[in-house]
Amino acid sequence: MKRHFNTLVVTLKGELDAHYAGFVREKIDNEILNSKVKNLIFDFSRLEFMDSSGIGVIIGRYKSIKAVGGKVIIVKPNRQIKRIIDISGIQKLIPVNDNLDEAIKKLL
Amino acid sequence: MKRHFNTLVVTLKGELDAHYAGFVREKIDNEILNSKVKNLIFDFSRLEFMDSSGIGVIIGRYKSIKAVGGKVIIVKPNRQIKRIIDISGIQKLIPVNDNLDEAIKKLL
Amino acid sequence: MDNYIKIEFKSKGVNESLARIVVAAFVSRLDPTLDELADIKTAVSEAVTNAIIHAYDDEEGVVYITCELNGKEVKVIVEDKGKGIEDVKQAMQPLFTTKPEEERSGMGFTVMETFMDTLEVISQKGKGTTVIMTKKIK
Amino acid sequence: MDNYIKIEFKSKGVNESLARIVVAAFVSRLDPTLDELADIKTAVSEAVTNAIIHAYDDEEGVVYITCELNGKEVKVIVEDKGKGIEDVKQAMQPLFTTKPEEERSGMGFTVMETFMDTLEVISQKGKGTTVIMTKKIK
Ligand SMILES: Nc1ncnc2c1ncn2[C@@H]1O[C@H](COP(=O)(O)OP(=O)(O)O)[C@@H](O)[C@H]1O
Ligand SMILES: Nc1ncnc2c1ncn2[C@@H]1O[C@H](COP(=O)(O)OP(=O)(O)O)[C@@H](O)[C@H]1O
Repeated sequence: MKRHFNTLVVTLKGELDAHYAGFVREKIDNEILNSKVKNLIFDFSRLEFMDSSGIGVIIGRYKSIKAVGGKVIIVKPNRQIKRIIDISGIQKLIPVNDNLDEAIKKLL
Repeated sequence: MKRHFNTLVVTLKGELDAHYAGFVREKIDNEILNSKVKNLIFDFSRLEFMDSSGIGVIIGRYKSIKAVGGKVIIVKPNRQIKRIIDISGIQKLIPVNDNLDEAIKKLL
Repeated sequence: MDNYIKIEFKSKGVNESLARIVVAAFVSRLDPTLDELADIKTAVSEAVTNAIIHAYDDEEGVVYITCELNGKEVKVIVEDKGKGIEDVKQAMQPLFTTKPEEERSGMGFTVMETFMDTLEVISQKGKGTTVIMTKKIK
Repeated sequence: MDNYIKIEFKSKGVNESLARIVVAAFVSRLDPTLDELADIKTAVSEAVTNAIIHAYDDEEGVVYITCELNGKEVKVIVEDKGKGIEDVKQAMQPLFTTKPEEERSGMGFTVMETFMDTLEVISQKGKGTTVIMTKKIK
């Protein structure tokens, strides 16, 4: 996890399933609570796999970020993760971007 | 498989177990039969795994190469394969070398 | 049936990835595309997650997976002996979940349906749930 | 027992690699060294190969593997319902093999013994063979 001003970039690695979701959730929520985070970027460039548990994680964080008037962006999901995102419909609420730097700039 | 004069270099990839052993055996024996092969080098630099089925393959080829007065050399086994070779005792009959070019030169 | 594998393991979250690895390794011999393999892995992940999270709540149970290959068809059966589903039709609706507090999205069955060719869910209250999915490798 | 996995598959050569993948994936959560993991994979490969090649000859049977984790100890049980071993002590001798014509080296049991901490072989003629191996991860 990295901060760019008030934007938190969460870079996930490996496989985001129900088992890993609890851990990820806690980590992000702690960071949101403890420092002034307004916007959140999920950097999925190194995430290999995600099932619908990941959708729960994304929507949960989207709600709390939205509550403080911030924005959420998803960066570089692979094809499998893109399909999960498409099925869930969350791309209607959360933009999907192919470039991390661009995403960060958008939120500055 | 590559030929260097009368030396056949067999480069194995992946995992040499009983299932793969039959295939490897046939390939090598065909080559030995069909062309004037005197010496044989097992290039294990790209072999990731071998169980005792591989020992059977090596000893079988060693016997037929020895029958024509040739030599067999094993090149670059990884640690796991090295252990299997050590347990089997075949390193007393068949030299293990860490460099393919050196092995080829030895047999010229 | 050409070949099959059965696996059985405890309903622990740490075993979810194992289920995916086993099924993917087994199916890969049909030479699927990366997308087909990802689809099957994802569907298996959803079914196994449900067995771990919903079927046994926080108690420990056992999850059973059978994977069969018939020609170019893959059949995956995920079974639990957990609490069962009262209304299967309702459970299969997109966004329906009984565990919103754990941030379940209610998209599990929808993902299985979308990624596989067929999906059948058989469940009996108090007895357990069986999910049967098939997919043809092109 | 902390965790376990059971797998069952047809006695086909193509399934040997699957057995190794499953056990390795399961054991890897104990954080073994690469050498320890390779040792276990190799021992499993030997036991499964024997079940496929010796137990059922050319007929088709079923191979069962159980892998248990107890603290830092791994226990692997490989079982078949094949023809069994008449003289287990003799079978376990280095270089002893009943299939020299298939270029078996007779080193399977020796490898299992060397790579694992303990090895137990239980067999009954006509009933099948069970190989029980354990290894402590350091
Ligand atoms: N194996 C199961 N045992 C008991 N209930 C289940 C099982 N699988 C699914 N369910 C029920 O069906 C609902 C919908 O499942 P699903 O579409 O996968 O969404 P989610 O897992 O996100 O809740 C679950 O919330 C649960 O109530
Ligand atoms: N599961 C089994 N069922 C029947 N016979 C077996 C089994 N495992 C081993 N054997 C017998 O024990 C012998 C020695 O086995 P092993 O040391 O693994 O050497 P190899 O497999 O190279 O023959 C085999 O040749 C076979 O006769």
